[in-house]
Amino acid sequence: MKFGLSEDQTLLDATVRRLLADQIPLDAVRRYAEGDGDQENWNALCELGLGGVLVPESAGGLGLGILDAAVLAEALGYYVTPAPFLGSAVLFPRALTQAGLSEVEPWHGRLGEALSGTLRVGVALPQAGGQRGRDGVQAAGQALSGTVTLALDDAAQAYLVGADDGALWWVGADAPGFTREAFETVDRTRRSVKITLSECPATLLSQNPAVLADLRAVAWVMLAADTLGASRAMLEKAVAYAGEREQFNRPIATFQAVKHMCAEMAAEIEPCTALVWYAAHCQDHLPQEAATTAGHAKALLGDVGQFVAKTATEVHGGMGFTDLVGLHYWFKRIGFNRQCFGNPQRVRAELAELQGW
Amino acid sequence: MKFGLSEDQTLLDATVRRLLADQIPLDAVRRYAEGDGDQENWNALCELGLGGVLVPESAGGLGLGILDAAVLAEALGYYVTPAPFLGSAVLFPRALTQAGLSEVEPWHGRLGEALSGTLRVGVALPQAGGQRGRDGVQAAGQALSGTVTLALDDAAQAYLVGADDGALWWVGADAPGFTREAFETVDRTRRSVKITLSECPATLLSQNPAVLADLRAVAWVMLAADTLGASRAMLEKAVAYAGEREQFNRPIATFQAVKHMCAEMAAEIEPCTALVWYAAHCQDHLPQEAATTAGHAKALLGDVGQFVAKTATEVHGGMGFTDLVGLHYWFKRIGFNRQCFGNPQRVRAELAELQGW
Amino acid sequence: MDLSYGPRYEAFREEVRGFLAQYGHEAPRGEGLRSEKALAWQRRLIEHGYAARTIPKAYGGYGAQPDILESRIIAEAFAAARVSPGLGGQGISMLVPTLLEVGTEEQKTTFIPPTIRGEMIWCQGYSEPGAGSDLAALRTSAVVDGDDFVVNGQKIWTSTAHLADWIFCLVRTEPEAPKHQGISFLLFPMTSPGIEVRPLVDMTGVANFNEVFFTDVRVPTRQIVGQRGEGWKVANTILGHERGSLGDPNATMTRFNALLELMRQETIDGHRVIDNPLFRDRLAALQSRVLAMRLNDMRILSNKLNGEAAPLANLISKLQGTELRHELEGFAIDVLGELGLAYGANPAKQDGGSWQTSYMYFLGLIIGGGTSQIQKNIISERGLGMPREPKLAK
Amino acid sequence: MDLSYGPRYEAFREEVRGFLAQYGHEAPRGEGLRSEKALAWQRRLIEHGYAARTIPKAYGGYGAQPDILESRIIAEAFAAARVSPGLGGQGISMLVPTLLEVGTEEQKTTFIPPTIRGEMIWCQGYSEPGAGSDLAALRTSAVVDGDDFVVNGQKIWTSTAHLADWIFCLVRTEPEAPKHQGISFLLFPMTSPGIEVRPLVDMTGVANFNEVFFTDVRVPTRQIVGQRGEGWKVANTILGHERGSLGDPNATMTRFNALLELMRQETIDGHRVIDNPLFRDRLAALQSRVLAMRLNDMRILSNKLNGEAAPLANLISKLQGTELRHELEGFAIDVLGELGLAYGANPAKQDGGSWQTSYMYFLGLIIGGGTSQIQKNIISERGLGMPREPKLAK
Repeated sequence: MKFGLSEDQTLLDATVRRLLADQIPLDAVRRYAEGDGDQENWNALCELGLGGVLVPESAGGLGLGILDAAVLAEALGYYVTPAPFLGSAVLFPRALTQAGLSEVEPWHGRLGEALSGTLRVGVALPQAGGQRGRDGVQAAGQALSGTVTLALDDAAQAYLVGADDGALWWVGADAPGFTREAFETVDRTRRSVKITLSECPATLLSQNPAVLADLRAVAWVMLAADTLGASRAMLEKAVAYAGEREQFNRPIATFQAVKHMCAEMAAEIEPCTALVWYAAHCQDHLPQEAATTAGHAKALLGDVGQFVAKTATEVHGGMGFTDLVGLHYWFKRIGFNRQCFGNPQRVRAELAELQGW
Repeated sequence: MKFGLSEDQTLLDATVRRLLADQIPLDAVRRYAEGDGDQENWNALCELGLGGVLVPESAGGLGLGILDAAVLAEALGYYVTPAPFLGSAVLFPRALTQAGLSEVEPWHGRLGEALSGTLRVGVALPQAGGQRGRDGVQAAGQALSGTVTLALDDAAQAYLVGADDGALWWVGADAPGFTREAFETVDRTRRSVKITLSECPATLLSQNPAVLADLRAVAWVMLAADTLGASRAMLEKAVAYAGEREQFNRPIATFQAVKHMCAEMAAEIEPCTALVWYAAHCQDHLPQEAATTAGHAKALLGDVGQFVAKTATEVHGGMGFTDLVGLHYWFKRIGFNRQCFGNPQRVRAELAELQGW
Repeated sequence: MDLSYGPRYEAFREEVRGFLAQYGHEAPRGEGLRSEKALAWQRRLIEHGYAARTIPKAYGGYGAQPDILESRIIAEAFAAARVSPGLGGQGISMLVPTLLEVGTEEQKTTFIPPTIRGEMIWCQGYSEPGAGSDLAALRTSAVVDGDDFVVNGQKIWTSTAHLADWIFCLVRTEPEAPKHQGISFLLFPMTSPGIEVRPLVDMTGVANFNEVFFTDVRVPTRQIVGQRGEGWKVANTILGHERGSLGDPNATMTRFNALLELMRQETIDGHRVIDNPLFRDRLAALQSRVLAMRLNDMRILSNKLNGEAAPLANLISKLQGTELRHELEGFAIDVLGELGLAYGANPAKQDGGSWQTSYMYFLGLIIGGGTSQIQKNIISERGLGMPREPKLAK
Repeated sequence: MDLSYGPRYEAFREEVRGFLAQYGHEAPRGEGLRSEKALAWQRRLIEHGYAARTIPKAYGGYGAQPDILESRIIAEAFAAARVSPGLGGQGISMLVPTLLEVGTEEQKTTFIPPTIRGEMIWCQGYSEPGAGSDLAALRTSAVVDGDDFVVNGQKIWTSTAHLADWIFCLVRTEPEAPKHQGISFLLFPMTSPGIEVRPLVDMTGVANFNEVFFTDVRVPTRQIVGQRGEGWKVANTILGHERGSLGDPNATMTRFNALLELMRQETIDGHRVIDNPLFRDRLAALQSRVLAMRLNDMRILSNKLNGEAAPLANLISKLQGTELRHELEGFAIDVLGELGLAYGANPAKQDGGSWQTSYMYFLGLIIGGGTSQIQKNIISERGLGMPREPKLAK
């Protein structure tokens, strides 16, 4: 019995974090925020295997599971790394596996391209966050029409598109009738787009709504893991800053108010670790708990992240409010994760439905 | 322009508090909690005029308004005083005034009895807290049948009863078909009853649902004021205890954590003062805001009171958990006020309705 | 991530279930501490190794090697079967491990066997009115007079004092020493002359605790555990054990299920409470936290098992567990509305009035066993490595 | 309780409304600080007594007696008419009252007239990187050299430094004195040699603030306000004014109404957000607190007017006002869901993206002007009379 990470997972985690710390430090994040691309980062990460974490070994990948992916997502969140990890490395291979297509061409080959970083796959799931206004996608024959206000990855060659009827489609970014425009958000560590489809030719991946539902659950776990990493980073930065910053002739870390703010953050974050691990584990091994645990992880991390983002910024005082130490990149990434694919209120409404309350 | 209490109100407040501190100290509360009656207390308070605060001068009362009554309610809450104030001194005269009956016999005479403390009038408003299960009262001709799970005052000679259709009735406790049994609650500073009516002869006070709605709003303000008083008492006790209690060779009041707990209580309580005053003022002077401000006062004090009750108990440490200092009487009275006639969730749902959201 | 206990342990679980099937009917159901039924059941449990499992045979135990999973399986199986897992109490949970660690051979043979059999009931004399969070400030004195200590002072929060045969007690024997170094750990009978026990009624209205007063109580000097002045160390060999169990996540999960059931049954204005989106949201939010705490507990178990460390997972569990439970109970009161106020002898009480009782009781647990403020100090210092408060000027 | 302002004041309100009807069209709409339109409007306002109302005529003001209700009526009428109430800024709000209190006659005649006319713009040099909550720890030095102080050091959070003509600045002139007694209050032009202004980008992405660096900046010694070493006292004559205005309850009420409107318009899955019971509850809960804070503000006004004291009502307003506003903005983001993430140049932004901006900006205000932690210290000490933290051992 072991509730926790395996030695391999711990090693993977350490390896990736070393790379992120060395090669994609905050300066690289800033450059991305100011307009640079993330392809170079992504190539470096793919060389380490991140692109292939979920790709079957037959296609050259690592053939690992969602828990491994969650470990990586947490590390990426910890370093607020710009990377198309969620779409290209998680949801794309997951979709193919779930749809039974991963050994079938052209998908088998495309998995190979994705794991090398050559092919980027974005994500457009309008059902995920609650359809607002005219958001939604309908199929007519092999063509899609509709709008997705917030889709992930502005540089993808293709997108996974969820239709209103629960089917999952593949749409090339160069397809006629496909347009995307920047959807600028408060989070500048990842770039989103608004997608408009006008009788746009597309390829059906699965008509089974369970496949789309699975993708949503996996996305929830990944966003939760990302927030977990970002939250832990903010707490560590707050503790470190409080140890250095002196006011009234003593480090502010010696003030009980500051200590208790940090303790409260730790107390909220720590149980989330176990929750995220377990939710990730369930996606591959306990299907009957997969959707609910994913929802719990997404909802709880949404709230805990918001609390930590605010509190850690407060511990940093004025410095936390500036751009100088870049703490706001974490704040905003957590804010993005909270809303993306359903905020806590929405996810909890789903949780109640899922459990037949 | 003056937002606050008049000199008369301040004087009334001080006079009543002096009486409460001297004549109805915690020992008297304990005796009531252990089974004594509250009639003697009530007589003393009526001698001071509490029973007649809302009774028109023509009937021998003080002819004052809801803000004056709220000042008194706050004082009673501050001292967790057992007294039938809400029913006998507030809702009864208010009901008669609203129903246009206060100058009419036998009501005019009964107001005189109420203000002297001879006549006690209880309150049974099943609509107020959300009807649960089979709670509710129906009229057939001049007789009432039904159940009110939680009615105020176990020693009243008569009750104001709200029927499901919004009419307000007067029922004698000695009427045939009237039964009451103790409804023991966690709050032992006031005793409640469960009332069952079986074709019980009654007197109609008003068929106008606006009268019943007005009573509910006034009751909300009074319960809010009671909680405000109890909360302020708990804060003051916490501050005093923290100043005396030493741990680690210093008063715990010098620990930042304890100071901040007290500061947070004060920060929550203080704006409630203005809110309760204003809500009370509206009942007599700004009818278009009367219901909403009453709801805001009831809902906010419900939440603030709960926070203060918990936090002040924590500041008292183990001593707060014992019966020794009696702090729990305040804790429980606040808990009672939170639920009675609608808890914050329920009141806020009403607030949304009232504002046509 | 491997959530199975493995075949050897599953076999053990079957063994426990077999025992429960065969003997479960013998277990007491509400019979008290000293009842023959409870004592017989305790002997039965020890005989099969389901109580005093790791206590050496020499001291009347079963003599098994400590095995965290076996203990967990026993606890789970007994809870699932709703069968009493035998006697608990501070004698068994705190004194016995302490004696095993630092007691003399004579103390072990004298005290452990009757204690684990439930024949000798103990209470704990640690807290004092002036020594709560700052326990080491305790002032109950013990002065040597011939072969005895003479004990004077007062203890509080002594939960089984009115039932106990003996007390294990912290006293100050070296008044001149620094405060942590002047304390000793004594054992003496509650029947000793000079002891007065007064029930301490708490906010729930029940006397769950007592105050204990000592006036010239004579205790033979050999009834000290450890050396004179080392009582603080002796008490701390096992003090940490107590905190984790306050706000137990499995009990909270059981309680959550009761709350869910309540919301399915209760109606407001003719609608089930569970159908109200506001209450659904609050319930789901609680569920997330209950689940996270239960998983955190599995992580703690796993870490113990695999010799891995995650200090924060342990350090936060008392703080979060008690606050969560208090909030859950308060939410149930809101669900019940006015009905939730029912208490005492009121026949309208739902679930035996337990929501109100637990709402208050868990506020007591937020305070007891190290207040939330002390917990936060500990989390920040031991968990996050933040500095202690600077020393004050004299 | 008397909520009417009385006939004399109602007449005054009519007078203000008349002015607005006649001249309102002259007011600037977005034109900047130094625009001719803004300056002309400012002169017009002073002429009629709607700006610089209580500044003596001798210094270019209108010369009216202070009257809290008149001021409030002017503010209310201008806000209702959505007409610019004239120029603000730290020169007008902080420096001018300070000079009136402690300035020399020469300083008053030199600085007040152009400042109130908007011709001389000021920035405030108080905070430093190492002196935030502990402002008195500031280290920018001013050393006398002949008839000048020579200033070296750095300021931060200097909001209009890039626009200002002059700065009022706290500097350390007596390095040997206890920290509160070594500070002086200087005035000097931002064009002085040796001043560098660097924009300070904040988390909203905008440079609302600056850092200001001083290298051998020469300031004539007569440009000191108050005596050498009394700068702390000088600054504190008016420092309290700043805090109350952070988290202004009337602005919060306006914002609440915008949120209500947003919830009426936004839909999720085809339903108006306002119809969702969960969001309705949260909105009503916010409304209770917004209302309470606005009434608390009326109480403060009334107390000033009637010479009554309710210190807590004032002391809590910064803490509660900024936290409430931050929470309100965050709730609006939840209402918008994914759309609430829109920012910067995104055309999908609702209300100009102001919900995200204000959510962050008000976190800044929770921190700025005395953090929430400092506020709680103040509330507990000055409001509740709790003791200060004991002195530390050296």
